[in-house]
Amino acid sequence: MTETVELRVTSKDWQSHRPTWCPGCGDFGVLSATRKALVNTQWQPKDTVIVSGIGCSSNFPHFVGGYGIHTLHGRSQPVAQGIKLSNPDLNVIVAGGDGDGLAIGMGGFLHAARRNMDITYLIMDNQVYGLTVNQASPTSTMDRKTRSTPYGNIEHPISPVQLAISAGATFVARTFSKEGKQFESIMQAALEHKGFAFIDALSPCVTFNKVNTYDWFKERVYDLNAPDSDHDTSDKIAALTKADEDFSGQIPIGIFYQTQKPTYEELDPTIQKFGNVITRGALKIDPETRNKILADFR
Amino acid sequence: MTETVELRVTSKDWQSHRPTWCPGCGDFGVLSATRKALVNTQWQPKDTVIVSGIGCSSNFPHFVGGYGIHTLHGRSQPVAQGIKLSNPDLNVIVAGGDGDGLAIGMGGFLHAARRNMDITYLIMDNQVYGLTVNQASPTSTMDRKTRSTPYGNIEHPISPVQLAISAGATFVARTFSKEGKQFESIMQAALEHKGFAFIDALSPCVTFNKVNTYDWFKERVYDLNAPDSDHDTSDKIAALTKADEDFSGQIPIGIFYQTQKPTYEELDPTIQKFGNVITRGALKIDPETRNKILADFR
Amino acid sequence: MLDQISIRLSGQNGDGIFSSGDTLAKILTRSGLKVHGARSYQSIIRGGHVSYSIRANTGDVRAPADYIDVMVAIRPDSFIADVMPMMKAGGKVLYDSKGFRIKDPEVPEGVTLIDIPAMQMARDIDSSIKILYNTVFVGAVVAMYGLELEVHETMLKGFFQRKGDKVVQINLEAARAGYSWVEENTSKVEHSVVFDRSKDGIYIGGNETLALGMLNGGLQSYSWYPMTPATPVGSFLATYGPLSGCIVKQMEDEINVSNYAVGAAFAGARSACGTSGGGFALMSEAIGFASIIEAPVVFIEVARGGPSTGLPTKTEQGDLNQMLGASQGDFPRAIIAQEGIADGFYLGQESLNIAEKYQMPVIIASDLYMGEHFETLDGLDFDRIPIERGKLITEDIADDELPYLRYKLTDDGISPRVIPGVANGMHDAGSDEHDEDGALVSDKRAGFPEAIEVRIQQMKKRMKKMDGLLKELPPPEVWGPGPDEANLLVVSWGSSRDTVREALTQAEADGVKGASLNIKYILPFHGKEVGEILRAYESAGVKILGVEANYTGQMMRYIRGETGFEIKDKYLRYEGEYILPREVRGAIEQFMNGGLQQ
Amino acid sequence: MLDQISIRLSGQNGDGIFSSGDTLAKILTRSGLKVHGARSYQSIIRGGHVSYSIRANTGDVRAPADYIDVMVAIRPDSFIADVMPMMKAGGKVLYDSKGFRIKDPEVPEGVTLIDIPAMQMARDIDSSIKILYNTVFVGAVVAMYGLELEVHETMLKGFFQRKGDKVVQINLEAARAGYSWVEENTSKVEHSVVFDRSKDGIYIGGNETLALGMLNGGLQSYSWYPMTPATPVGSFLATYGPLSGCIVKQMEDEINVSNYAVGAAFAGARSACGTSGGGFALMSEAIGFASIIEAPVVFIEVARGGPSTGLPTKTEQGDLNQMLGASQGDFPRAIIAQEGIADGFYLGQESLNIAEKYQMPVIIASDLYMGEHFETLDGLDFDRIPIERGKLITEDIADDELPYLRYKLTDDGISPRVIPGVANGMHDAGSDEHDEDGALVSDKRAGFPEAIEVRIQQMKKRMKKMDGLLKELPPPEVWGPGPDEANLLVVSWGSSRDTVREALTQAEADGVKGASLNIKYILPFHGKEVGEILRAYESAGVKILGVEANYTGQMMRYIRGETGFEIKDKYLRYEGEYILPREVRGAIEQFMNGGLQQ
Ligand SMILES: Cc1ncc(C[n+]2csc(CCOP(=O)(O)OP(=O)(O)O)c2C)c(N)n1
Ligand SMILES: Cc1ncc(C[n+]2csc(CCOP(=O)(O)OP(=O)(O)O)c2C)c(N)n1
Ligand code: SF4
Ligand code: SF4
Ligand SMILES: [Mg+2]
Ligand SMILES: [Mg+2]
Repeated sequence: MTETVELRVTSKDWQSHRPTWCPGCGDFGVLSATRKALVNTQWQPKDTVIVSGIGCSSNFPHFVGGYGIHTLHGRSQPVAQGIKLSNPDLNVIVAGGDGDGLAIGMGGFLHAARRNMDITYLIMDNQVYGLTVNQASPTSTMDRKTRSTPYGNIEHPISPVQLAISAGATFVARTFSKEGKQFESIMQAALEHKGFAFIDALSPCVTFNKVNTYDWFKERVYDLNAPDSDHDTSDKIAALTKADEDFSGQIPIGIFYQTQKPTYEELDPTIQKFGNVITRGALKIDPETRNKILADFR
Repeated sequence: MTETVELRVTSKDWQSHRPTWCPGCGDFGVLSATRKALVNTQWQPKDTVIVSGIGCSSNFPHFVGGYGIHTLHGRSQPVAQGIKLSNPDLNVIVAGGDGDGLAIGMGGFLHAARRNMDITYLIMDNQVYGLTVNQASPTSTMDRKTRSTPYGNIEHPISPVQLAISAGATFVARTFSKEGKQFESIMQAALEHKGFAFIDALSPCVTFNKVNTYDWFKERVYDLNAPDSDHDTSDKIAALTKADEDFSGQIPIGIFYQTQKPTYEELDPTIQKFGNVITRGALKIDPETRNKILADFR
Repeated sequence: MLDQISIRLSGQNGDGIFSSGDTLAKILTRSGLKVHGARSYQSIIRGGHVSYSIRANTGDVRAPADYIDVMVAIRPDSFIADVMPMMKAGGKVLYDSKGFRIKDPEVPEGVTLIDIPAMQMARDIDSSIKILYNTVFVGAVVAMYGLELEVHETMLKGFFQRKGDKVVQINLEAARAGYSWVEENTSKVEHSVVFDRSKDGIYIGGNETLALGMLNGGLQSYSWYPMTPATPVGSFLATYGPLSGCIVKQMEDEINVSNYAVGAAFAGARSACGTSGGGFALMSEAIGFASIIEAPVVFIEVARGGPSTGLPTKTEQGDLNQMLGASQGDFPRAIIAQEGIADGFYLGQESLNIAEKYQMPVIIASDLYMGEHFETLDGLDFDRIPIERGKLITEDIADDELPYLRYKLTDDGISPRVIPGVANGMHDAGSDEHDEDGALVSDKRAGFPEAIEVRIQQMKKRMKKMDGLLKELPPPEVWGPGPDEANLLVVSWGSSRDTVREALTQAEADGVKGASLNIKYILPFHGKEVGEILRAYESAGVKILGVEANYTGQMMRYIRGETGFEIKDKYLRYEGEYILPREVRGAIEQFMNGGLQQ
Repeated sequence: MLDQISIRLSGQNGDGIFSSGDTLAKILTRSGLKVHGARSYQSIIRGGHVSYSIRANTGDVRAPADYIDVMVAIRPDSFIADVMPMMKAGGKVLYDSKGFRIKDPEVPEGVTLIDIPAMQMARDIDSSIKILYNTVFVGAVVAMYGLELEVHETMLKGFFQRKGDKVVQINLEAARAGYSWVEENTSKVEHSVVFDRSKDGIYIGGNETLALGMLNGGLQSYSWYPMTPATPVGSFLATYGPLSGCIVKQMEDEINVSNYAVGAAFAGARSACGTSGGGFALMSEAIGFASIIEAPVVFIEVARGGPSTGLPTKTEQGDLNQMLGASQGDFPRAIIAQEGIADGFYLGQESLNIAEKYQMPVIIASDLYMGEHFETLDGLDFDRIPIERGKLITEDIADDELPYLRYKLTDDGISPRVIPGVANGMHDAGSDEHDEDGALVSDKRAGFPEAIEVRIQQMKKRMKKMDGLLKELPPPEVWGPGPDEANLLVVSWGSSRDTVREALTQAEADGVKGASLNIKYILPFHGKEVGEILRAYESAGVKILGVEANYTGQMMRYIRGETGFEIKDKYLRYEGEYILPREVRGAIEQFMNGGLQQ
């Protein structure tokens, strides 16, 4: 007789290669909070896939246990969807940068949001292209000088939070790399949320972004879900309104919005009929279906 | 002695090839209202460029006077920006479909919106891919059957209006192909707006969309800017709130939002120094600048 | 007396030409014939000019008819676009001069005009169904060829059933009316084709056989974005995929279509995606990605007239260069051309096997003509090709088999492949260069002697798969006479196969002893074998002609690059219409008698 | 006694290696030498291993040094990655054993270790500036070669000026400290290179000369998205474009970069855009679009190690297939490879002229080595190449010259081109096939005899431009001995030119009489001329070797396709490091003595 002992998943199970980020990079905080949240979920690393694009932040999968797929710049979202629909039993987490997700990946991001697959998406938002050595990103503030904007940035930064809500994401939050506790709990909530959960993680680039630094954020962030806050996370308009507060004033962090909608995988006709097609296996058309199809061509 | 007579631009000046749309297509209404609005502006056709993608609606430039460029599927926005920045004296209008602008063109659309160049963008929104003969588009309502969704659409439709506002468009409106008067005036306001103006034009596909028909819309649309409406078009949150009303209830049409921000071209350092580079001409580097550059490499 | 059947229905978009053509083709199929059907249409939804050409006979019919014997010319334009170029003496045109206001239409000499008041007849039956006249015309054609009205009736019953009895009834009446009118007012077509209702086939297009083949090959994921002429693959699978365990996802653009397909493959699904040339351009980057992470994905490229948006509803074999060049760098992938309708069924399955066994992207080269024409098939063998998944690990890896190395160096370059969910198989699959374990060598290891070595090993490992695959692929075979008997060798590829062979058969009458080499496996390429074939024919004094549907002769150029052999004479077509056997025959005649004028 | 200068600074990202290397290179340039500088780095921002190699001499220096004479080895890794592979007996290594905890480093035999306490010296001067030690090391190198300290001081003053007097002062002290330490503690390098401060040059990279050339060619629009190694073109133009009438736009991705460039060209701007392989894959569709609407756009492709994300900081000539295949269908475009640093300056201008005169896309093929290495140049001629805009109409068209036809059929295939704003020039430019006026033939006209004719005419018209361009392009020229004197012909392309020629010069000592054919104009291609050259050398019994930096020998395969001539022997490199002359020389030696082992 065998006895199955459910082994507790510990932080060690979520370790992998040593991060290659610059010392002090905001992404370290993101990584450790994510690992903690993963432990909290007690998910199995073998059933978890971390998907990323290309950028400093997109090296993330190499630093976390579980399966990883480090895709192309801006293409993590479709890859994640291909994984999730093929095998809905996997936990799928997408991680990447603001350039990756909001410039080249903008279309993929918002379409992912509206589809509401059960995927968690984490942007390490440092308002800069790190890996390509300092160019303006879609969240760079006006006037900032970078190697691509030597005379100052002249494009209005976007609000990924507001866009995600508008596009139909069912869980939308912002947090800050230095707020470890909040990060961990938001991350956990996102992982456990059934549907598309988006986190805009403020994660300073200590090497290139000399404006939006740790201190700069520390002075500005406030907890949207603080006990004394009257923010209602089920109120989409309230969430859009809060998301409209830009970097010129105080910056709300916390869960902006959460709602429940059926996930895409719950609605897909193939999954409804067959469940997980990977588990089912790659099979020839069964004779009955074959005849049904052929009849349509007679 | 010559006398310059400013000839009045008439509707005839905005005529071109005969439309090839199906009889009754919503795009006819869009076309005639646009022509009227163009006459109202008294713009010169020769100074106007109509840019489109690929789709039934994207054949638009062929049916309107002025210069036209009928680009690739989903790529009208970057082409329009290349034109506008090179020659800011041109009037640039972008026209296309919901598939073109909101599926493959989503990223380009929202980045165009945030840049706020002085461009007018018109989506002929028929909630379907017309030219490829009936597939679901990003604005198709849930459950609709099309050739790509034989078991019903399972993707939540997006609100192009809300997304445009979130992305930073400075003029955002929705109108309906059958509301000729409103269409004309909104179109004129959009053309005259200094900045990125977006119009979501409800324009039924009589051939493929048997759900969102003229009658269906007629029963639902109401004028957001009616004399008795308390909608404040300068209030972004109010606009986002109105934009949240989806097709399940009544459908607001009218101007949702309008504001003023500096246009991109006003902020561009090259344009600030040289104005219109086309008029300036293609010139060699002047000796002074040449020496300045070379000095940096010594 | 005609020894085959050749019909075209011509009219405007909205006349119901396509469904009428389908009906007619299926009537012929159910009458025991082999049918070839091809449509012509425009990038416009209503009002444009369309046609549907049918050729049928008792034996296999694999090329379009050279001339049309019976034309249904509904609109005035039908005479310009169809009657004039496609008819010759003896042909008969059914048209309705009053109903469609056609006065004194121009026709080639010797063509008979049969003026049938189809519109009026239809109105008399029921004026509410606007296009009922097309059923009248079809009924008339059925009568012209002496087909059984009952077969037509059965078709109509099946087709209109879901619209209710009344509609069925009306259509039956219309068919009968057309049928009777011919019986009473005109002479039938004299032909020697024998009908046999006991025979049974399906009437299906090249896109559909490919889709059906993939589905029977255990396809589990298909992603797509609509693009003519690849759309029917997506529609077919959207309909039938959910019945057979295949998830079908329309994405927001082709970039994401292709990356979705890579994700599905990584997760362990048999995965494919499809598009046409412009969409394929957008997929380029994902092809290299699939290759470096060694994910098996089938990419379908159904080409249309280029460049750019070009001629979206016309055919061309113009995307070979693009397929050969898609994505940066050197990496293993296969390119295989679909050669025929039945071929698509088997290729669909074979391509998935190759993709999974070699863990590489496979590109299927098709084109509008190949994908959108139809033929009657019988005897598709659903069991011929087994599902082969290669070195796939789906069971948990035992602790004593560790470490598991996803990109392990092996003799054949193929490493055992694990899918997420398998215990002990965890690794990172990355688009950067990596070591056996999947760890990056592009970042902090790059440039160190150890990383340089890893890079070289992984490049060699990946490329080695091309050698293995080449050995497995069937070498090219020449159809027709050998070097000593032939006086002509025609080299073509993919969709041109059957038209070329029909032309060669015809040309026998002109004294041509023609062999045909049609390239199917493009990458890896049997350069040695093809070179040998070409040189063998050349040294035997056989003339060699290249035939392909593009401007620059992309395949002939490729062959030269791979074999050093230059095929100097080429019959190239690039205006978008599918090639007729008689046109190839004409080119052959010119070529044999001196030289081609292009 | 050394007859040239060869230095490498090696350390980790964050040690200031690149700015120190620049400083040293400019000191040498200001001392009247020609310098070759090349960096090596990784896809990681801090902590990764980087190096900067410098070779200098009085005459032109156009290839990297084979061996390093003086190495500054800051980190332990420097010994593994740089000292071991790049040094030989006689070389000297400056390092700081205490400061960077380097114990008993391994060095090749005969290499001298010079342990200089740079870190401590820097701390003694100012402990707040963390990487001041690099200035100490540079000062030491300046002393080792007997360069003038004053030149170093002037450089430092210029460089640190904007940081204030204090920083300048500290750096001057550090430089002097390093300089004095060498004077006092070790022997200098003995060399015969003569310094001459009266000579004047600029020290500039291949990306920068290309950008500078385009700017001097009247560039008015440059669009881009960051991607190594093409990014410096964008940064250069972002800085200097606004000073010279060029609008520079960073877009959200490469698709939109390329379509922006088409829009700018349509509006009448001289337009270019740039990227590397992965981004170029995304631009493919726009290339065909530019070609069919006949918009002049220059596309820059600075290749890096592939496939896919591959080796982002390493070099490769692996994207030739991709450039040749980019976009569906057949259409005119040019592909030209950048051959050298100075070449970039003229090519930048020439490419814009070709684009506008032939109204077609021009692709510039460069690579990481080409774009990111530096040389000393003097005498750039800003007036040599006039700005030629071709048949461009910018004045209103008179009523009596109507109708204006944008795609008018002409003898040379080039139609007068109008830009928006011009009265009477209005038309639609479309990606669909169109007639002379720009009206679609893909929709309701498609398939009619008239539209088929238009299609054929427009295809021929467009492709005719390739003939005109080919005639205008300078035919390939062989460097070195003719067929009768040579015993070796090396065929290479683009960036390999100078390294190959240096290797051939070296190999003279081995009895090699080597000629070099380096391909610059790839499309249209001088197939006839290249074929003649190859056959001439072959028939004279000259051995022929192909050299290129990719796995499959893409250019050699292309040449075979265009000429039928197979270059069987190839020295191929694909591990990402730039090729050293001695490596080519080694390959040549092997090849001449029997055969290459790869
Ligand atoms: C198609 C393509 N374009 C461009 C690049 C170059 N690239 C790599 S990372 C990156 C931006 C990274 O910025 P972000 O996503 O914000 O990540 P960060 O490095 O800031 O974490 C770019 C442009 C690429 N790899 N592929
Ligand atoms: C890259 C690419 N993908 C796909 C297509 C095929 N295509 C042409 S139009 C179209 C969709 C049209 O839908 P929409 O933009 O809504 O325009 P409509 O026809 O409904 O007006 C598609 C998918 C294409 N031309 N190019
Ligand atoms: S460059 Fe910035 S984002 Fe990248 S690792 Fe360094 S600190 Fe982090
Ligand atoms: S298919 Fe629909 S959108 Fe296209 S022209 Fe017809 S009615 Fe209009
Ligand atoms: Mg970033
Ligand atoms: Mg639409």
